[in-house]
Amino acid sequence: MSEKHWLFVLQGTPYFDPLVTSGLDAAMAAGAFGQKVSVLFTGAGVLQLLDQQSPPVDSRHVGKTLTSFPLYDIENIYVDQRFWEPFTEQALPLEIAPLAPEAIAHLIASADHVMSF
Amino acid sequence: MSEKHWLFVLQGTPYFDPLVTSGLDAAMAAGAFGQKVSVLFTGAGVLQLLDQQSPPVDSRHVGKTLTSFPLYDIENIYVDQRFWEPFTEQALPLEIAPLAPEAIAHLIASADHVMSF
Amino acid sequence: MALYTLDNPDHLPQVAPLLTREDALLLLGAATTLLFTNREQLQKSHATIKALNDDMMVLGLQLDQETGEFSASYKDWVDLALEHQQHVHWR
Amino acid sequence: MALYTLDNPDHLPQVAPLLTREDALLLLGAATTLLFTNREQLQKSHATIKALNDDMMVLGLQLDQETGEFSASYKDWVDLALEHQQHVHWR
Amino acid sequence: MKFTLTINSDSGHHAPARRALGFLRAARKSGHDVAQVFFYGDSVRSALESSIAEQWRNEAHGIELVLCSASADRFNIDTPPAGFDIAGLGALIESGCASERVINFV
Amino acid sequence: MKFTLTINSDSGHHAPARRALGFLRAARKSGHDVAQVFFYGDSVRSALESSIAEQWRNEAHGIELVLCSASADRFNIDTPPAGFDIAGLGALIESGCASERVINFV
Repeated sequence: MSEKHWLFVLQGTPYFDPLVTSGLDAAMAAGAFGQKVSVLFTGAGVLQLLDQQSPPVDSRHVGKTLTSFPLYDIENIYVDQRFWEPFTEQALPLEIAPLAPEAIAHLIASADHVMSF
Repeated sequence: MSEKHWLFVLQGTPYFDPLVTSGLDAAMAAGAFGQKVSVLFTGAGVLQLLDQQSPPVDSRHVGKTLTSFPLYDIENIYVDQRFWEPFTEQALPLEIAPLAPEAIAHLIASADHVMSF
Repeated sequence: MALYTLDNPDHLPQVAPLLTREDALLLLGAATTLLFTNREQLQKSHATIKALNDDMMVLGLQLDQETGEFSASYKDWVDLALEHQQHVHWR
Repeated sequence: MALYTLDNPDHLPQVAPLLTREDALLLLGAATTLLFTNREQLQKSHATIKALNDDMMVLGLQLDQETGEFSASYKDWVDLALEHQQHVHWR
Repeated sequence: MKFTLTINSDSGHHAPARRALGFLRAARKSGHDVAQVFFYGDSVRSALESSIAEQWRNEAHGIELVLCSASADRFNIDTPPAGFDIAGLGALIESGCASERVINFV
Repeated sequence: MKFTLTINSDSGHHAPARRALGFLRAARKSGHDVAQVFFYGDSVRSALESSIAEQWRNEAHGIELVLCSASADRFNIDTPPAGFDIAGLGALIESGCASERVINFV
């Protein structure tokens, strides 16, 4: 398989939106198959980056899944600073780069394929 | 069965939101069971009041369902004027009373039970 | 008179103009983030404003001294429902 | 460079600041109502703005002379996809 | 006070059903009467998932758990799970008429 | 040009699948190649509804119609409908790597 740059744009509220786990699984699969992977959290998706989540019974822990991203060679983790600002103090222990809109436009332009969840 | 005043608050985009037909069915059932029924369209729900809808295959025609409301003795049909204003010229042939926020608050206060879809 | 619940934070501007002094607004799910993004607006409201603590815990939203007053348990929700004749869910 | 699609009209303010002159925005579903509620803002955008005609017909939204220029068929969508390397769906 | 609860949808991870359960438990703990829980639309499907049906059954004592018949038809449900009934919207209207409060979980 | 299409959800009345079909037909009419349609998440369930599966089969000639295996598991789908395959996310990544464009229908 050749290598492309895949950007995952994750927009869903964790534990209240079924697309959240789909997006995380797809990003991890791309990493596992040797692709270059970037992940951008935006809109309500920034909530996925909160520490101290308490998943309901039967739900996968989104925060713990994210802290395993480095194991899948996913190391470019970005957050849309417009939505992240009120929550910065409650962040997961993970290296997260906040981006302004112009930087987001550049990130998108740098990808081969974008996957939206 | 005793008679109560039921207000249905319909907020969904027709043909793109599964709650739309649930809301219409519930309102018609309340009418059929002799209840006093009022219906308020608000938010994206005002789109249910557009004439000239073209339902996708297998979808019930929302506009035609609404024009049958008088058969179920549903005669109080209101629309939130904040959302309706851009679409007034494209309305179904149905008597629809536009309400300002204060009038909506009064309508809600006049109901025994409110059902939200 | 009415208890409103709100799920979608984008729809606060839809519901806010309907609220009177006697109404209550209970924030659910993603709308509980409004305590962090729109706190001043909520604090100025004449209506009773609460946020379902259970949903905030699921999301990992930590209350501080200023947001603590907004926290509502399921028992509080039941009490709000007793005090208000109508329940309107705003999606 | 990128083709954006947008479904939720409330999220236009999220996506608008990302659009450059070379980008395109295709409105889908409920977001096609933006042609009626936010026409001026859309007309001022430097990006290409279109709305999926098929979704507008489903809803019963009638185009007039001013909105007609925005209308896009599925073939237009394919052409937009050819002209733009990335496709970003904004929910 | 007498309540009727309706679960109108099944948005992600069963949030409406989860909240309805939380409300039901708190209401009964405070000595109130929940006459009926009416499952409508997509929520009918989630009521069939065994872990959820089990939670409802544990609380069901003295409460009608009703799956909407039109919704059940749509999902090809002929036989309701133990503890649940299938009935039309009339059952909801009737319960609402006998209740001081109707609370929607959407 | 070569496309991979993904259907990531099944929001009301199958809108994502409906748009994907419209896009697919227009792309092929313009002489483009759609290598794969990948059904992911809830969209896997809608692909099983006979009227929808039928529409896809009518267009399927020369295209892989793939149901995501993890999603199929979740809905207890062992055997795919005629014309469809079940495969993992790797099949999507592989098709994307061989395509100039990946379009998401969400």
